[in-house]
Amino acid sequence: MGSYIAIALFSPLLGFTISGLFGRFLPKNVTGIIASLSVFVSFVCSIMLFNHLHNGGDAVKLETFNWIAAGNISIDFSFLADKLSVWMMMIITGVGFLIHIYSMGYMHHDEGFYKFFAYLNLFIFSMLTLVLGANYVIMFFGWEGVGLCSYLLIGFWYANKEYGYAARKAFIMNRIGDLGLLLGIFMLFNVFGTTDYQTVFSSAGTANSATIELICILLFVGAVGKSAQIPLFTWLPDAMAGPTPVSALIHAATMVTAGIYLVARSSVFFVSSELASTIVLVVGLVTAVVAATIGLKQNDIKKVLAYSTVSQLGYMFVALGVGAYSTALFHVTTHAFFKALLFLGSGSVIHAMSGEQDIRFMGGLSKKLKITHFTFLLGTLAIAGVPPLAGFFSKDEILAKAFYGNGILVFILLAVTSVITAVYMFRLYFLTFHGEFRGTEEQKHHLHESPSTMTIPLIILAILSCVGGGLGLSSLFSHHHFADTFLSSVLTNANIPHPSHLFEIVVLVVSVVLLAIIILMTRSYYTKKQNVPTSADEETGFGRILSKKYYFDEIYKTLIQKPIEWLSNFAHDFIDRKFIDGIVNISGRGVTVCGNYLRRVQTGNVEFYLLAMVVGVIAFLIIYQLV
Amino acid sequence: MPPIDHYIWLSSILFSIGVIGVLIRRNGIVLLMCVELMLNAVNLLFTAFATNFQDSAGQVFVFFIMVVAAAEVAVGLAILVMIYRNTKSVDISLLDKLKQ
Amino acid sequence: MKTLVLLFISGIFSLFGGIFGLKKILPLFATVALATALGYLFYDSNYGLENLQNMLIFDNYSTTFIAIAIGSTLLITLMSAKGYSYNPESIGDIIGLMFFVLCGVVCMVSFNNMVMLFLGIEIVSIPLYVMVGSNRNNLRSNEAALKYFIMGAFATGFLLFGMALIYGATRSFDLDVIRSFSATALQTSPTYVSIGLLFITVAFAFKIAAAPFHYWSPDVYQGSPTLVTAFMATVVKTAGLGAFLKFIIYLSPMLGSDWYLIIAIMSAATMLFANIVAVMQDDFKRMMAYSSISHVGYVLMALLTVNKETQSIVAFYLIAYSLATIGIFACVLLLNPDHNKGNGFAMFNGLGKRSPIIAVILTICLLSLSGIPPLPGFFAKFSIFKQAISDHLWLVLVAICSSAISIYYYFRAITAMFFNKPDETIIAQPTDKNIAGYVVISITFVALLLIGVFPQIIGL
Amino acid sequence: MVLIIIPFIASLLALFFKDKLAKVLALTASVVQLITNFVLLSGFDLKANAFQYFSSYTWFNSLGLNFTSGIDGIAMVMLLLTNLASVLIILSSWDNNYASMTKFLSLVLLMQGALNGVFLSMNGLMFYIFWELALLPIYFIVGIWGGENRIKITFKFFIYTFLGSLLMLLALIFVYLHTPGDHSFEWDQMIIAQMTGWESTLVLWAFFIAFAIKMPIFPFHTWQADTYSVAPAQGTMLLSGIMLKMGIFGMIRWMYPMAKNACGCNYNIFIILAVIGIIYAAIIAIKQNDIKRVIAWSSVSHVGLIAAGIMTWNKEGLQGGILQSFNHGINVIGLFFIAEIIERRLKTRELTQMGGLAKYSRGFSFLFMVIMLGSVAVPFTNGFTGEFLLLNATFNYHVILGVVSGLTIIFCAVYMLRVYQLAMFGPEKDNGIRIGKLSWSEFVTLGLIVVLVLAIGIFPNWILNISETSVDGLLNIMKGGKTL
Repeated sequence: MGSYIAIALFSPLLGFTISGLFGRFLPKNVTGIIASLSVFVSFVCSIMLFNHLHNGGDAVKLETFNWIAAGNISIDFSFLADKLSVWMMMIITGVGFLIHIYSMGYMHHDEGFYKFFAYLNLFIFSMLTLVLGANYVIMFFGWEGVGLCSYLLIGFWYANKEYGYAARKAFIMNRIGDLGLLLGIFMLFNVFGTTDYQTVFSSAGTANSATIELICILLFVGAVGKSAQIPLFTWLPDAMAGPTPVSALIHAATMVTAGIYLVARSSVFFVSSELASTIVLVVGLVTAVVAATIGLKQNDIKKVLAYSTVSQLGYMFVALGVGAYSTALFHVTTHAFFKALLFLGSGSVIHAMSGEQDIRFMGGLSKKLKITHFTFLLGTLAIAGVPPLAGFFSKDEILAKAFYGNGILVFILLAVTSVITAVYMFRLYFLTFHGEFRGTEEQKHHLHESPSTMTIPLIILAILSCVGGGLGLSSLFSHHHFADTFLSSVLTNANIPHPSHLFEIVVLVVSVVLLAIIILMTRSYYTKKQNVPTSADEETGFGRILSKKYYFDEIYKTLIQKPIEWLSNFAHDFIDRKFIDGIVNISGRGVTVCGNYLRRVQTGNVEFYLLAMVVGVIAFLIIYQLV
Repeated sequence: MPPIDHYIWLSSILFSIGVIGVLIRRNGIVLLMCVELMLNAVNLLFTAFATNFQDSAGQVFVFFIMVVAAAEVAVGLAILVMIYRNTKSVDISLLDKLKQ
Repeated sequence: MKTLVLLFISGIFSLFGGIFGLKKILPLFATVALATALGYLFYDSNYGLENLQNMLIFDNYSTTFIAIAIGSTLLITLMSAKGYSYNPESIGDIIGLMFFVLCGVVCMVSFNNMVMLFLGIEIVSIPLYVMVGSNRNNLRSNEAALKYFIMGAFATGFLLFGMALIYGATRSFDLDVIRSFSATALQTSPTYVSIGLLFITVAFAFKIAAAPFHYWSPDVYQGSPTLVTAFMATVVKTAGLGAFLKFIIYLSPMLGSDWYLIIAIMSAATMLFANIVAVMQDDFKRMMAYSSISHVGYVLMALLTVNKETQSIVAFYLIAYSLATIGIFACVLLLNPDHNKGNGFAMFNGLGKRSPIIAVILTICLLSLSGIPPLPGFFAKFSIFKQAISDHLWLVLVAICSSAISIYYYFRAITAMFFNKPDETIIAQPTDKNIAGYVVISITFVALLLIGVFPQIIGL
Repeated sequence: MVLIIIPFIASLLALFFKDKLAKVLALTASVVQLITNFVLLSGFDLKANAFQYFSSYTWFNSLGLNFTSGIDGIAMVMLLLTNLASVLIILSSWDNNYASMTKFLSLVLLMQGALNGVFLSMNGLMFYIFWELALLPIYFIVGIWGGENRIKITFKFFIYTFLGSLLMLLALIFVYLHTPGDHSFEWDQMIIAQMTGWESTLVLWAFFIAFAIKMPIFPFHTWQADTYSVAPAQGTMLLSGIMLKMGIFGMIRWMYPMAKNACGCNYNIFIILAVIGIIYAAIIAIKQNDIKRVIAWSSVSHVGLIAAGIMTWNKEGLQGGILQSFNHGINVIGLFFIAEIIERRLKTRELTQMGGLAKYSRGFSFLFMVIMLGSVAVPFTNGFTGEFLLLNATFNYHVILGVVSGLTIIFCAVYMLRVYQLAMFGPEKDNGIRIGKLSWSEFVTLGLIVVLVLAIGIFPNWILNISETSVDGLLNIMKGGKTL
């Protein structure tokens, strides 16, 4: 079984090396196919592992070699495929594979084609190490690896200055999180002497609770960075600078869920630590609301999706916060499906619009882009939570858990958020696909459906986002909650009572009704009345604040970036040059100055010399007598 | 003979006079004379001690000193002459070219 | 003894040689004579010590210092072929005087009797007055001579007064007797002893140019012909220090802690003053004067603790110092043979390009003086620090600071040689005809490196 | 022994050749040197807690100066670095045509020899001698081949460091005077010197200042940025890549055992200084526009971390420190060489003058990327393993210090990415100057460095194992246990 892990890890790495080194000599299709195949291979492996575990096999461990050994620190380069890891593997490789296929079409005209695929493969490799690592350090290695890949891919079109900055921003914000994670790992070393999952978790009880709290918080800081939660979420929307498949794969389906994975992985600790869980809950909740509201006022198709991603991640963290870890992962899965679908859909739209991303210049695309339109619609419905699509079940479950686990307030806020979600998603949908076309003539003339390499993944994902809910049918429909039962062995869920049927029904009905209303309203507003959102600057009142994203970037700029830059200049020009170096130089110059004065003593006048001699003699006589 | 201390005081005074002379006079020749005064003070001291100890070595030393002093003066005068030839003066305070 | 006689005779000979037009061969003769003297010296030393009625004692100690002095003179005469160009007709006299000075040196470092010390000092001094002034028509040379003379005579006065007082306290000039009497002398007539010692010390301090009695030396070094400067900076200093050390060794029972304190103060003052002032000098020869003063300061540190090693430490220091100094002056002489050009640092500009050999050798000498390992200068300094650190830590700290300062001016020359562009105004082009000069500098070069890598070879 | 002699001879020989030949000679010499080093390594017993290849010859008896040389694990790592780096440096100078290249190369070789001497010497005085000897060549290299107003800067650099080493000399003599029996400068005698806590505190400070100036640790760093930026590329590499390690090595081998009776509280001060230095330098690096200056400051920051980690004096810290000094040597040489390559093409080091270089130089941008990541300490590059251990050590020493020094991984990312972005990304400057293809020497040099970066990133134990036993031994000495 261990060999499957090895293959799963190795094949993307191989793909990376091939397309990285020889990519420029191979024809594009070959590169693409090699890359996709390599991912497919690891997908197959993960299926194998999945079967193995599903049939009651126990976790597979792969020991390779001792990576770092110094004193008490000894880190093995080993991997562990338990149910959680494999669950993530499935998503990563599965969605990853589809997106590879898609990219073959999407990136076809780009001269960095092979580089793109090399990076993608590298990403898959790192992501797999992240989820498969058998201890926190290996996970950290994957963690940084994916961060790097996202940096590379966001800055893929480096010729554009803005994109470069976006990439840097992403990397640095992640780094801030990473510091927290790293410190957490040090704490673990400090407490348990190792970071190997099995040992650490088995001895989790031994450590005192305060330490555990601290560890959890530190780990969560890492999660916040990676999963774009408040306050470190601003990088994700900017990350949309990258090619759309990247946004789909990294910034929607997989990488950003690493934070969820981390917390879920450490569920043993989090369950036992009140404070940390509360923090997780609050952060998640706030993020969900804030991001959703911002999403209302965005005009860039990808930005809207980005903010919705942030808000959905917030959802997941809420779930984690209340201790429903398997629920969170369930939502991760469904979200991976429909969000990937939506992004790819938007990608195909952008493809058709030849690079245009602003929905104010779109509209009425449903006629030209049939498949895209249909799949996108499905995605929208799914995320809006229309039963029986995937989104409904996962969201509904989170709501339920929140309600029973944490009370009414959280529940209400989440409900509101999901309403908002529906609003901005349909706004997006209608503005894009219905009404009159608002783009330029030659754009209109150029409109076309994307090639099959792009549409097929769309279709598959659409299907998945329809049936994905099956992984976790709520107790209303079936007594077998697959995700829960599968994962419960590795996740220690807080025991939250199952929602009553009444509650289920109420939620179901209410949500259907609400959605219906929302759809009609948005449709009438944007399609019938042909309202077109204005640009951020023309907005007024609260709308302006929203469209300016609550001025987060500006605040950070003034509160953090500017001061540091000022400090840097100050430290260099004043403290260093003037003060420290000044002291050094003065002590140097002092000598020359003294020399200059003492030199005068040597008047060249012999009388003075004689006098000096006599004075010297007398002085010595005095010393001689006194001492 | 009177106690040795008197001689010591005397010669010390002479010596000091010589020193002061060297310090305050500028004329090269006078300077030489002052130096001679110092040396003679020493001579006096030596002889005094010698007679006091009934020891000849001291007196012998005096002769050495005289000889050396003579030689010194010879050289000194020569140098002064040389300088006079170049500067038409024996005022030592004029000689301060060497300095920085 | 034989050495002394030989030196004296050859002195006479070269005086007459100067008169009877043998000027051509004189430098050669001098070289040979010195070499022979050196040979004799070592030859004699095999027969153990030689005692002349307790006036002079030629023992291992004196042999060492005489050897250093004669060796330095040998090198100087070698390089001096061009050195007399400032007044060629009196070459005989100068060489003769040089020999007489050497006689004085011999007396100074092997004296066992105050008389011999006095005579030795005078025999050294009087010819030197003449040599300094030997560049007759150069006013600077005259001035130097006069200054040196007046102050020298002045110092002699103090020396004699001191001797008189010591004599008064101990009734003898013989060092052994004085030593044996010291105990009684100290309680019968302490004042004589203390003041006498002090005056003698002052005289020595004057000879070796230690602060505050050093004022003459920068002027004199700058004013007198390069050749003479080199001679004074090496031979005379060696003699002075040798004599002083011997004096201290003999009279150590008389020397109280306060006396040592004075020496310590002197050495600190010397090091600091000399180094700091040297930083601001623009005339290279003058800078060298200060540097030599500062080195005296280091040696004084060694004199503070007299034990069986002190002699060899001082000797080693003097060797290292003399070699480097002679090398430097030789280079200066090569660059600026007839003293018409100024000796500013500018004369080194771009030397690294113009004549790399001189540049490299000069650099090595300077490095050795500044005490950069593994050159002899370092070992010399180091051994002194090592000896002094245990009971004069503060002094060692001063020494360390001042040697850090000394880097400043030594490297100023090096910088000029390698980093500066040669400027056309003062282009001191080395005269390549002067083979002897090159021989000398290469000898110093090799010697420095050898001693640096195998310090054992000089058997100290 | 051989390690010292080869380069000296070679440096002499090199003087007698024309430029091209001299290059070949120098390169072969350094390669031979490296091979010798590997031979020694192969014969090196990793498990033996002792100084191997031990040899001792009298040099200057009356001073207690013996030519005593021996290699333990720590020294072995440093030697490897030195000789590896020398090969890289000489290789990197292949395309430079300085005036009188032969002198230049011979100085580099001389330097290499001296550095080997420093790491080999087991005699305090010998250590000092080679320490000073290593200073001279770099003085001339910087002074002769340096950039504008080099004279002032070199002067300052030299006097500053010289003062430091004089202090060290003082400390050495002081320890010497407290060695048992008739005194000796031999290392194994000096570490058992009997000193009161107060005395050894003095010694400690003297050593610390000397080494702090060399490394340099805040606030003794002011000579560094100027010197680095004015020095010729190879000079900078020598300074930052190897010379700085003399300080680290000195701390481990000399300062720590000599002053073992000193109060540990001093180390708190040192570590705090080091940590201040980390952040201080990093913050300054953020706004620098001269690419060499950025690297210089980053090097201050990294060294601060190394020093802090080492001075926690626990095994992780020491191991990490040693490993990281090796890595830092490799990385910083790589970075400076990259700066040099860019300067060769663009004739400027101003980041503002660059941009879009990535477009026409894929290979270069890849190599640059990897090396940069190495210094940003991304996992699987050598930087990570070292910094991981160091930060961990610092964190365990004191939480706050750990957190503060942890900030370096953020700042480092900030300024390194800034450099990379400004240089490589963005629209192409219209001056039409491009990196184009690398010459073979450039390519080989960078290639080697990249290989090392990745290899050590994956198998750090290769280095760690070499030094492990000796580190144990050292810590054992400090516990007052028996000496080696």
